[in-house]
Amino acid sequence: MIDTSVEIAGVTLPNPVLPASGTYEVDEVHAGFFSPSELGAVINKTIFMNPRPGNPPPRIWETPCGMLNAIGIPSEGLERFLADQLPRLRSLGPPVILSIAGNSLQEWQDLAAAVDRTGSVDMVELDLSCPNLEEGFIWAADEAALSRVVASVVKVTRLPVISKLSPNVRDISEMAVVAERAGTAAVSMVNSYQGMAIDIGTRKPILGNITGGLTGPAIRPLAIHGVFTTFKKITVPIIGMGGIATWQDAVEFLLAGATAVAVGTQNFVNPLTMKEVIEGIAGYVEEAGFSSVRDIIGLAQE
Amino acid sequence: MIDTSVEIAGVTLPNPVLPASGTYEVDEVHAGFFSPSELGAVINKTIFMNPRPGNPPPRIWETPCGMLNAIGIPSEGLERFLADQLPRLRSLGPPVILSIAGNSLQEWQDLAAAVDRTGSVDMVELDLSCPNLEEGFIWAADEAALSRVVASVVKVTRLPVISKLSPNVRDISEMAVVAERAGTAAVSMVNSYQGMAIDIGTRKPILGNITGGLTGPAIRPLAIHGVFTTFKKITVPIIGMGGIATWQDAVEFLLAGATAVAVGTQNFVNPLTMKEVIEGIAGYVEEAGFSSVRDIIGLAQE
Amino acid sequence: MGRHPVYRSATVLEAKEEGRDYLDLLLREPEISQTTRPGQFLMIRAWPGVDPMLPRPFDIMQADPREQTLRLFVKVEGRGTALLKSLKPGTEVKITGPLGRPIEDFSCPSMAFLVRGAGAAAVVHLAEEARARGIGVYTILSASAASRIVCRKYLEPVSTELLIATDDGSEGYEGLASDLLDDLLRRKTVDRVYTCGSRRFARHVQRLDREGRIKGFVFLEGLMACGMGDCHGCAVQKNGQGGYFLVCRDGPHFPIAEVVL
Amino acid sequence: MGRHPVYRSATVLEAKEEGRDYLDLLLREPEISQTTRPGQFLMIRAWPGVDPMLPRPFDIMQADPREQTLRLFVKVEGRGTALLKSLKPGTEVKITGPLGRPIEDFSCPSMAFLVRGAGAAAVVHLAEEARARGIGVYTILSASAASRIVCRKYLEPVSTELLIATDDGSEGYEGLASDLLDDLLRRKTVDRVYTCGSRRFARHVQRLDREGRIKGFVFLEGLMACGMGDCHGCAVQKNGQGGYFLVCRDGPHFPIAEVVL
Ligand SMILES: Cc1cc2nc3c(=O)[nH]c(=O)nc-3n(C[C@H](O)[C@H](O)[C@H](O)COP(=O)(O)OP(=O)(O)OC[C@H]3O[C@@H](n4cnc5c(N)ncnc54)[C@H](O)[C@@H]3O)c2cc1C
Ligand SMILES: Cc1cc2nc3c(=O)[nH]c(=O)nc-3n(C[C@H](O)[C@H](O)[C@H](O)COP(=O)(O)OP(=O)(O)OC[C@H]3O[C@@H](n4cnc5c(N)ncnc54)[C@H](O)[C@@H]3O)c2cc1C
Ligand SMILES: Cc1cc2nc3c(=O)[nH]c(=O)nc-3n(C[C@H](O)[C@H](O)[C@H](O)COP(=O)(O)O)c2cc1C
Ligand SMILES: Cc1cc2nc3c(=O)[nH]c(=O)nc-3n(C[C@H](O)[C@H](O)[C@H](O)COP(=O)(O)O)c2cc1C
Ligand code: FES
Ligand code: FES
Repeated sequence: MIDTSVEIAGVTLPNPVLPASGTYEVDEVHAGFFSPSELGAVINKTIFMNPRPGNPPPRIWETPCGMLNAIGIPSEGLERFLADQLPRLRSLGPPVILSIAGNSLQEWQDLAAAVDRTGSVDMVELDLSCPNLEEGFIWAADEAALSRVVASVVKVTRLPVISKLSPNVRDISEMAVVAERAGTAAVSMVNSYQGMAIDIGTRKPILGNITGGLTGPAIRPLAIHGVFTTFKKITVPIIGMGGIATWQDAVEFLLAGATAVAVGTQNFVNPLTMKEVIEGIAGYVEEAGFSSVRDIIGLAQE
Repeated sequence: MIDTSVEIAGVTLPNPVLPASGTYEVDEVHAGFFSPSELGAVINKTIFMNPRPGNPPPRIWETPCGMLNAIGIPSEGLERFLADQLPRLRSLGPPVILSIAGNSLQEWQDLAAAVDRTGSVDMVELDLSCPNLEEGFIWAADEAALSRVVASVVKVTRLPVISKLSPNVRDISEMAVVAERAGTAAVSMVNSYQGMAIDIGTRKPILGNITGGLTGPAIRPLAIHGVFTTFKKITVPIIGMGGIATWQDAVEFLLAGATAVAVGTQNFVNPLTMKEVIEGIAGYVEEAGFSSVRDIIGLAQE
Repeated sequence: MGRHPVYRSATVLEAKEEGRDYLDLLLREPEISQTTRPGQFLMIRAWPGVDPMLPRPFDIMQADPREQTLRLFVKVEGRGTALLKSLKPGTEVKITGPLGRPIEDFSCPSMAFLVRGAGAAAVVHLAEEARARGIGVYTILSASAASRIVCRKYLEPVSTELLIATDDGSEGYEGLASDLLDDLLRRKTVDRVYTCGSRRFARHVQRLDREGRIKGFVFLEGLMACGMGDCHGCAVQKNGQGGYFLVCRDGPHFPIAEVVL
Repeated sequence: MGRHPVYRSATVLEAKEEGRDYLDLLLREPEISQTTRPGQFLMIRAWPGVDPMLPRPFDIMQADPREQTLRLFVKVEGRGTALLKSLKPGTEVKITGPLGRPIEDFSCPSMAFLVRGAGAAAVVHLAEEARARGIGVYTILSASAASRIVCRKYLEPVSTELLIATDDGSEGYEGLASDLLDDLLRRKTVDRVYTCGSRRFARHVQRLDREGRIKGFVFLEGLMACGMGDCHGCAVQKNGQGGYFLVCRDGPHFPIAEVVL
């Protein structure tokens, strides 16, 4: 048997596969698919300090080999989340990553500090990249803003901080460098690409929020490019995602330089995807004659 | 009958549909599909000053609803192009757009001036955005570089200048503003998105050039977003492209704010696409009760 | 625990076109056919490749636990449903289900169904269950014309009374099926009305509900990616209170007073 | 003008599996079947949706202008060819052709074909035409085993001599088909050799060509997007001179001295 574990910022993941934030709830409804204890890590849909309703519908639209979403991150708010959801996440077994997003530096800090205080979380992921907020601001698309958030969060928590980067930039690898300098313990990439669709019947934008984020297999070549170019430039690990639909796709990310991978949109298409990806990666590594998943990380770089 | 003509920088196109540079040769081989005289305009594959061989193979790779290419713009060089190809392009009937790319400011100017001198060209398009050049430099991804090229080309030619913008930037609409300020008469968008793919068998990048450009339906939602956001910010016309496969897709671009549209990758899938798009747009405009294609440009903005 | 949704292969047993727009689809699947309850739906994907990418939601019109079959009734709308129409018996498809909240409350003497087009599919399982429990079932089918009336053969056997209204009068009452409902409510004691397939009828039922004449319920449709509360794509505005329900998780049927139509 | 490639619908007449990996595909199409010449190919797309996106290139193995048919011989490799395998008679597919340079020069007393696997399909039309012109046709088919020998029934009738080599000796010569070629060249006056389907054989023919013993030609394959010189995706390095040929426009067959294998 090969060793499937990987390490991110001192935290050992039993395998390199986790859900992408906002795409798979490890709740009762999902108990019939596979046990969440099989995952490499668990993560929540990004949580804000205060409750938010999310965007008006339509919130999603299918596009060629992908989908647009403008969900707007509905949130029950930190307090209720910590009370109702976190204990369940913690009880599942795998390391717990908590995805948070703030609307101000102060809020980022307050969120991170509160998460730290729970003592039930292994890592915190900063969703710096959702392009759907009414504020229209993408932290990770501005070097100074990105740097400031990461640096101030790092100050208020001992938890390893993962910065989730936006691909809506000139060069995501440069933003990864900025995040690393500011003290991030890992980066995750990519979040969705700004896109939109127009209804030629009504002649209006389809999404309630007008613009949305593109995800799914359509973006995979772009995400692979992001991971590949970033790997050369930073020393902290990368959690790779964007269009993973099969274990082969996940292997592509590992070879490009990702230490772990997240499955997003494909969970909607096939709720067993993550289990299949976990098994497929192990099989590939074994067949290729390696003894550990860690052996294949970044191999395409040479 | 509706009026299908549109105007770009004083040049009247009989209809708003043209090939995207580098994706359809209006030569003898293509004579069996439809007459090039039916096109809104004709355009060459980008020409450089000096002959170039292009990149080593593999140069293309199919991806979900798209393809990567790293052709590297093989070029016969300006001189041979003007002698062998331009007269044929000119003879076809539609306005002639000449796509050029320089490796230095001087070369951009020399190319543009030489093209102007031929007297056989209606507009010149600056391919500022190909991400495949060995030099690794994308003019249109740097505000200063973009501005300088456009401004210097405008100085040496009386021909209307179209700036072909790169989507590999934080916000393509801002780059359009830069190009407009520098004197461009129109912008065309989008060129391909930087991407790559890895062969999990050999564990190496698939393309000879390692990275390539993603095109095809996969990128359409991103391109639509680019056109939609740019339309609000500039007054010069937009030539929209990126993943147009059907007339419905083309209408989406017109509604978003494009004055004309270009078909690229889909020409490889169905060489009749441009003819179908021309007819489809006219049918749509008529059925919707408008009298001119110009009536629907930017309608989704309101 | 058998009620948890599962992701399974199912085999197409029958794919019968009904008119040019409808498809009656019979699938064999041994698990979901046991666990699904009235009011639930499934997601189906029945084509190779990544385009179309997302599975499509359909009500489980009938489930036969002994035969291990599920019956769907599909209106051909776009690309996904066109691909369903080309299915051949023997083909394997992928389904996730049962999804959505089951309808558990049958504590009423009678129910009425006001449905139009393929919306009829949503209430067949419910009508069957109601009838089996001895509850009165009053069914009003609406269509543009006689040839567009669907699911009648499934609803007729379980209906205490089945009424038809067509826009062109080619069968049954010529005019609004909601008139038939009003008339029914005058004639019979009906305390629950389920509606599906027409926003106009839904508004009518909402009005009756608001007036306290019946308790109204509506089956909602809409774009879905996951069908189980993951994507938050299927939001529908809550009435009054603000915020959104998720059609897939909180519905697909709602007390009609609680949603903005 | 009839030689220009056209984009047409064709009807599947027959899609016969040969072994588990091969497909013999007969299409009806009235135009390309008239105009195609030996050495040419077509692009085919036979699935709905945008994924897979690109059409796939295949040699036109046979064309029957009277029956208006085109015959392709397909090795199942990946997604596109798997979809071809599931084609049913009567299905409409889209094809563009004829593509590539026709072979026009038949000024030779005899030709030899050294082909492996589905590579045999590339030379059938050429062999037919050569034979019809009274040119000697020497065919050497190579395969891993007897069960993997394909296109024999198309090549046998038009071959002056047909030789077989299998890796495992289950039929014909046990060993390299290139040995059979060497032997043939000793026995017969053969001045042209066409090879397809094996890089190893191509290298062998290139060597023979370099030594001046024959004039060698190779059919190249490779990824294609357009098939007609638009995309510049199918580049193959020119031998010596630097730069690239396009397989689709300058080939798909090349004088073997001119390309880097
Ligand atoms: C819980 C639930 C249960 C359902 N049960 C049933 C059922 O039992 N029977 C049934 O027939 N249906 C049912 N539906 C509806 C069914 O899911 C849809 O009709 C189906 O998903 C359509 O898929 P499609 O791929 O054919 O259409 P798509 O191509 O996805 O199109 C979907 C809709 O969007 C429109 N559309 C497509 N493209 C565009 C565009 N570019 N611009 C604007 N509009 C566009 C189409 O007209 C169509 O109405 C149910 C839906 C839900 C949510
Ligand atoms: C001019 C010409 C004529 C031809 N004539 C014939 C003919 O007559 N008969 C015939 O059988 N074939 C012929 N071919 C080859 C044929 O076109 C290919 O086998 C076919 O296109 C494969 O399509 P596919 O979709 O099945 O494979 P794809 O899925 O597109 O795969 C193509 C190749 O790439 C490999 N591949 C796929 N995905 C990956 C990945 N992620 N990483 C690495 N490798 C990958 C596959 O193994 C396969 O070999 C011809 C090719 C050309 C250019
Ligand atoms: C419906 C939907 C909701 C999402 N919500 C979140 C979120 O709350 N927080 C976050 O960081 N990313 C969110 N994402 C982005 C994903 O986590 C992931 O980065 C992206 O979808 C790319 O991966 P994929 O192509 O596998 O989906 C969401 C994506 C989708 C499709
Ligand atoms: C094979 C290929 C070659 C291309 N060559 C050029 C080129 O020479 N000059 C240029 O400006 N754009 C070139 N492009 C970009 C297209 O003109 C177009 O901007 C892009 O493909 C997006 O449109 P599409 O999605 O319809 O293909 C090329 C694209 C492809 C796929
Ligand atoms: S469809 Fe995904 S939450 Fe309802
Ligand atoms: S396949 Fe496009 S140029 Fe050859």
